[in-house]
Amino acid sequence: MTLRARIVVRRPAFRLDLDLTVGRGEVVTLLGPNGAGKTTALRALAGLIPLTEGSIELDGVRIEREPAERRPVGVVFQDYLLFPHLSALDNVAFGPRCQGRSKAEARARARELLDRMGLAEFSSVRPRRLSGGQAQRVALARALAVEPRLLLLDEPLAALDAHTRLEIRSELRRRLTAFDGATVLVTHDPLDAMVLADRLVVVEDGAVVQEGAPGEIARRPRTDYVARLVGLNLFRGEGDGDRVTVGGLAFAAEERVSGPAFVAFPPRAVALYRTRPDGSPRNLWEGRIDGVERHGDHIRVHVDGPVPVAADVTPAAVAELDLTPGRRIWVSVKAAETHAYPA
Amino acid sequence: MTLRARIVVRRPAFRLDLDLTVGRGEVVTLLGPNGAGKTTALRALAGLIPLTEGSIELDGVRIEREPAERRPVGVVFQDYLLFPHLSALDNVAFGPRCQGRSKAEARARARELLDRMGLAEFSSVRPRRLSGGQAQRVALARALAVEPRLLLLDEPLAALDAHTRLEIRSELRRRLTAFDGATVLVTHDPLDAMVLADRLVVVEDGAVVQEGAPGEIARRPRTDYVARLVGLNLFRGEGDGDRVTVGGLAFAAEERVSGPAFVAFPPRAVALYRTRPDGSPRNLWEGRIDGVERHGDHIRVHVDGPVPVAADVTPAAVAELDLTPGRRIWVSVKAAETHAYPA
Amino acid sequence: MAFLVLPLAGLLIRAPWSTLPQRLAEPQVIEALRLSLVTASVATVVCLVLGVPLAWLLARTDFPGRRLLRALVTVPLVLPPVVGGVALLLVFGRRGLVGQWLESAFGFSLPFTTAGVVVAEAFVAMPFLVIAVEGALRAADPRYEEAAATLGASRFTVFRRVTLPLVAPGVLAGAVLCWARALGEFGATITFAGNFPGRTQTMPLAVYLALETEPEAAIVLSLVLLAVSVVILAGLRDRWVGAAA
Amino acid sequence: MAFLVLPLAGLLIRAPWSTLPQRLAEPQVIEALRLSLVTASVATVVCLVLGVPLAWLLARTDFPGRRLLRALVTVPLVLPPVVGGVALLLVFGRRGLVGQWLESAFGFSLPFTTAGVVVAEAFVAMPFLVIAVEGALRAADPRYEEAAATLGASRFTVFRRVTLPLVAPGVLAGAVLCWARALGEFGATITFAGNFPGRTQTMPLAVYLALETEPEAAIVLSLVLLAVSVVILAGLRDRWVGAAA
Amino acid sequence: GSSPADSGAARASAAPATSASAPAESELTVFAAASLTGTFTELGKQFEAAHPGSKVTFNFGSSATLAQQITQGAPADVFAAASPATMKTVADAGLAGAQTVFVRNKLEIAVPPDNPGKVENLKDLTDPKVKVALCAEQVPCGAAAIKALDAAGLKVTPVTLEQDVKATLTKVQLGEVDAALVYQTDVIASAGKVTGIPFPEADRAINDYPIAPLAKAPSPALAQQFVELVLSQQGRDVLTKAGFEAP
Ligand SMILES: Nc1ncnc2c1ncn2[C@@H]1O[C@H](COP(=O)(O)OP(=O)(O)OP(=O)(O)O)[C@@H](O)[C@H]1O
Ligand SMILES: Nc1ncnc2c1ncn2[C@@H]1O[C@H](COP(=O)(O)OP(=O)(O)OP(=O)(O)O)[C@@H](O)[C@H]1O
Ligand SMILES: [Mg+2]
Ligand SMILES: [Mg+2]
Repeated sequence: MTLRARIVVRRPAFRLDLDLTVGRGEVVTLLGPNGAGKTTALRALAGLIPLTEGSIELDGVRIEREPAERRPVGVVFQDYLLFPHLSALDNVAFGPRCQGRSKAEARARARELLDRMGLAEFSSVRPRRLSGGQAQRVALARALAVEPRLLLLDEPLAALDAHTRLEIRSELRRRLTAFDGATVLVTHDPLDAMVLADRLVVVEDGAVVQEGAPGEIARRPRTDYVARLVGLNLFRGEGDGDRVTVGGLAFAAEERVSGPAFVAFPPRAVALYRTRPDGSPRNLWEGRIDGVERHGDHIRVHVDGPVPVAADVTPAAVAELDLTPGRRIWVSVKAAETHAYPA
Repeated sequence: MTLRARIVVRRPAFRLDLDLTVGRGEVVTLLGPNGAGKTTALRALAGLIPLTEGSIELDGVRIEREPAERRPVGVVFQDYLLFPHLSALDNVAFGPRCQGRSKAEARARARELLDRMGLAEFSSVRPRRLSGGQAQRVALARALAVEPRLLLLDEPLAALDAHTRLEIRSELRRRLTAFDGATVLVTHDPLDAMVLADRLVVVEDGAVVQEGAPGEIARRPRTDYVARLVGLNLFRGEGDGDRVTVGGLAFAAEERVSGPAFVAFPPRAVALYRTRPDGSPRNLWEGRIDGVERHGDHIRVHVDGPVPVAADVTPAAVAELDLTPGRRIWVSVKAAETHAYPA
Repeated sequence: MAFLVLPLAGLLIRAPWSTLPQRLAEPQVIEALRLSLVTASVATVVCLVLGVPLAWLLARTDFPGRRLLRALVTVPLVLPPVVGGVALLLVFGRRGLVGQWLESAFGFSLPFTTAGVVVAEAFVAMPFLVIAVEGALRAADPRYEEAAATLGASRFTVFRRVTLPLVAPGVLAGAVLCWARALGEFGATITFAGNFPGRTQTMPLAVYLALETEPEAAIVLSLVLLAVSVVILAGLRDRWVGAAA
Repeated sequence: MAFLVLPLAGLLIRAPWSTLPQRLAEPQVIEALRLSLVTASVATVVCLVLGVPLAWLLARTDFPGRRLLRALVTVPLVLPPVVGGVALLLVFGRRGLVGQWLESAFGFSLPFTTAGVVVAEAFVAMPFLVIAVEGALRAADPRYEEAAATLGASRFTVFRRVTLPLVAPGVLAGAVLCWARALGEFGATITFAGNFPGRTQTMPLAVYLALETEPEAAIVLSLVLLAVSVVILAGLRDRWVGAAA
Repeated sequence: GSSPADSGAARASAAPATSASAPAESELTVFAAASLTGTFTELGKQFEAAHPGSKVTFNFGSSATLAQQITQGAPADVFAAASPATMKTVADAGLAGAQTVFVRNKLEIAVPPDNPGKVENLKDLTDPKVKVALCAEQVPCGAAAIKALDAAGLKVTPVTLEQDVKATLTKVQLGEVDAALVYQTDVIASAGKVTGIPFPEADRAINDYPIAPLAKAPSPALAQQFVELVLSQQGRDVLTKAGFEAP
């Protein structure tokens, strides 16, 4: 077990209290809304702000009292913080130099890393002349250059274009599996989170609200935030065997649950009708259109009613059904795509 | 027609040359890899760097010689650039103040905008105390506060979490349709680009490589970068009616083309087999597995061969087929999901 | 540190503490102290008004002769203050280039007036402000100014509402230097403005003259000047630093 | 701007240009100029070595008495230089607090030596450096230092490789102020180190003596001092600013 | 940059050591009032010529500063002050040898060559339209001026009280004031840039310049010889040529 931490940081109007355990070679992603305290947690792990309470244990050694420079930690900051007076190469060579390597060695290592990041030609460029994504990649190289045992990344891929992101993401994974250390990563991008993380920790308002494998969390979100993140409609209700009652509606689901339970279904499982459809009355109600939004090559329709839901429909359907805000509409949800699980 | 510009900026190792036309209320998104020149183009439009050549016409008036402060332009910068000495409220009120409004008016307007951005409680907070996403939203509010006729946004949604992003995105769309101005937006996120843009302009290495409606570009990418962006495999070959020949392979496609042509197909249309499958030999070849990567709830497999392709398969398939890098494997592509179009 | 503090300790040890209260009560001392504080403060304001725009010119614009101008700014720094005083006389004196004209047009003459003290102090202290502020401007991120320009701020508004607040610590440091230098100014003042109690005799002039006859009195006067300035500076800093945080 | 340039013009107009070449050839003048440049430069180095860490302490750490220390730093600024010289004598003089001990332990005495000139100049010029550098440090973004710390840099390495380069414009500005102030130093020098040609007679002291005998020679000497310092400063700036860009 | 500093220190501190062990004195250090710069430099050259192998070093400055330096242990051999008061400071510290007044200096009215104030005698200085500069009473020329004005029974309101006589003279030279009371020597040194007007009351306010070898002089013999040179006819000639009066 590599990292085992309890992080408590008190701020005037905010309190962060997290338990975090990251195994060897494991990548844990902190996911959460803006202001949830993700950056604060990373800074506490890096030693840049003191813990109000708690402890940080890395490879069995307590490090919460060590100053930042003695922690075997590499950090990629949210806004890069590349040293403006050093070339890209010297930015990356900075860490190895501080670890006592010779200038030549440090530079060779830095050059190798920049090469791997596809930045060989930018070695001698100052950060101010780099584009956003180039700067981010140099920051990544700089953090990797110290061969940290704990790697902390605050939105490391946010400024990368899709193409580079794919490459850097693979590069990052390769490096992460190559070493024994633990990785804690913060991202807003659910795709990045899903792809990179072995385990997700969802943080809201300073506390962990859900934790688990990405697939598991995607399938069974436990908060509104997570549900929206993974594009699901989520409600909390009361299960009585094969249905879950939410706000007066009874949802039929694939699973059987009793007691407090969640129901979740994707927007594409929601069908809209101008008049009450015939057929089985399960998962069927009337609502009012709240908003219409383009979403990729389909349209997402928000419907208010006993429960507020999002539905994905084709542009053709929008025209056909005249889906304008304010219109009353019938909503049904396919039971086959509705999941229920204990709350 | 609102904005009509030809932007030429020469840099020591780089040359940007774009034609850009944006209509009333239209949102044009500049999409391109890191270092393509997107930020440079926005800065030229805002008047922060001079044009080497070309012109910028806004509502029929040439503005390329106007200084930045006289251009009716609002900018959201890639790294926010909120004034560190002003509260969030005063940051937003800054623009209206400069337009000659009274302090009370400017603040009222700023308060209204912050409210709408869900930041009412952060009015009196200094930027340094804001989290990344909060800061980004304040920056957005600040740019909107001057009621610009041309709105320029450099990765405005990059730091927002998925939930907030959805809201701000809608808010942004509402505002954009409410006024007559033109909007030019830079983003790396294909989803944002697809959702927000009326038209995409793909920039690579300082020049436009493709331009059109998001759906059109997603379906018919013309460069590798765009193809990867929208998650398609793309090749350029020679069409002879119902097939396109690429690197010795003949691809059957839905469309008929002759002469130079592209073929494109999504990774999920690629099937992998351990032994040569029976059946129609069209679109079938042998390759070597190059890399395997988790991708949401499926696995993306990169296969080298006469043409390099990406395939999406289920985790179960990976175990069953023993898809480890280095292994030889048979690849087939469904003709029904393969599109061909003139190059 | 010890290097700065020891000499002060030396002064404190040798000071004739017993005569201090009596000396403080002398109206001349009070008068000189008041004059010193007033003129140094006015001179600092003059320097801020003239010097901050000059520093901005030097840091943010590019015009032919900018390098020469920047070098010229340091002139009063290097000029022995007495020579500086002579130079001021050559210009603003009764028979000086500008003074002649001032006298005939307005019947107004700077030397031997309190205004003359301010001019002498401002002349000597100006470079401190300009150089400190220019350094701060160069270290500041110009992209904030760009952001302000895109929000419709004129150059002047950008300067006043963005640049200045951003470089406030630098301007504060410069103003402190400037004020302190003006407070301690001796040579140019006595040469240009002369030495007349209540009109142009500032503390350093009183100290210098005291030194001629009673060195210990001079030490006491210096300590009074010091104490007052240290108290004012410490107070100011707290206020300003507090406001900035 | 005119305010700074006009007095200089006044001096230039009145200067007895005809005798200039002859005066420049005088070995005493050359000697005094050399001595001024050497001592001012050494004093600047001394100030940098002592003052930059002090500024860092003031800007980046928090300890009891920091505010007092900061106020004390401004002391030599406000102290009339002659009194500063007396204070130095009281400490480093042969009968001074430290001087006594220096003399008996090493047979070494500071006053009336070239080293004494350096001490006097450094004492007077130190606050300029400290205040300018502290201002620059406060304006710099401390998050770069945090980034360096996470890369394993010790406090000292952070300071040397990140903080210092980031505040280089401020340090440069401070050093320029410091050097120029040291170059123009008169009161403390003549009091503490005396006025010995070739040993402690710097240009301002030579100017003072020239004023006694031939006032016009004094103006010429001042202009020589000015010209040299302006040339050096303009040269330096270009080099340094060039390197930083 | 330690080499010039070291050599300076060595010279300063080595001086007493040599005087104690070897009788061969070669260095003489004279602390003299700044108003003696011209004359003493001349005398120093004459002294070096008369005493081959000797070297005279001068430290010119304000008498008060010099006295302060001497009482703080400066390695000086001779002190020539511009006022008895400063010499007294040194004597009170037990550091002065036998003091002698070697010259005196008399006040004159100095006016610009065009005499804009039409000043002819001391009484004209009381005219409020005439701008007058005096030395501050703390410095010798100021004390003398007060004595002279008192003797004449006049009350003058000056525009400034200058810190020394040179500063006062500068004001006249530049035409900032219409008249000032300065020493006769200064009028002569100004070489026509100011006009001197003698006045009878000046005789009642004469300033004495005392000279003395110092008690802890590193080179006592040379010190004595230099004082003798200043007091000799040869010395007197140099001094009177500059406008000083014999005591
Ligand atoms: N220096 C500070 N002093 C006081 N409060 C702070 C400070 N820095 C951040 N906060 C507050 O702490 C909370 C958590 O901020 P943090 O930066 O950790 O959020 P985050 O999860 O990283 O958000 P984002 O995704 O937007 O970057 C926020 O409410 C923020 O306003
Ligand atoms: N000030 C400058 N001087 C010289 N070259 C520059 C300067 N700023 C940027 N460049 C170069 O211009 C090119 C375009 O940069 P730009 O910032 O416009 O890219 P971008 O498309 O915004 O990239 P990203 O998505 O990474 O932000 C890059 O190669 C960059 O290195
Ligand atoms: Mg954050
Ligand atoms: Mg960019």
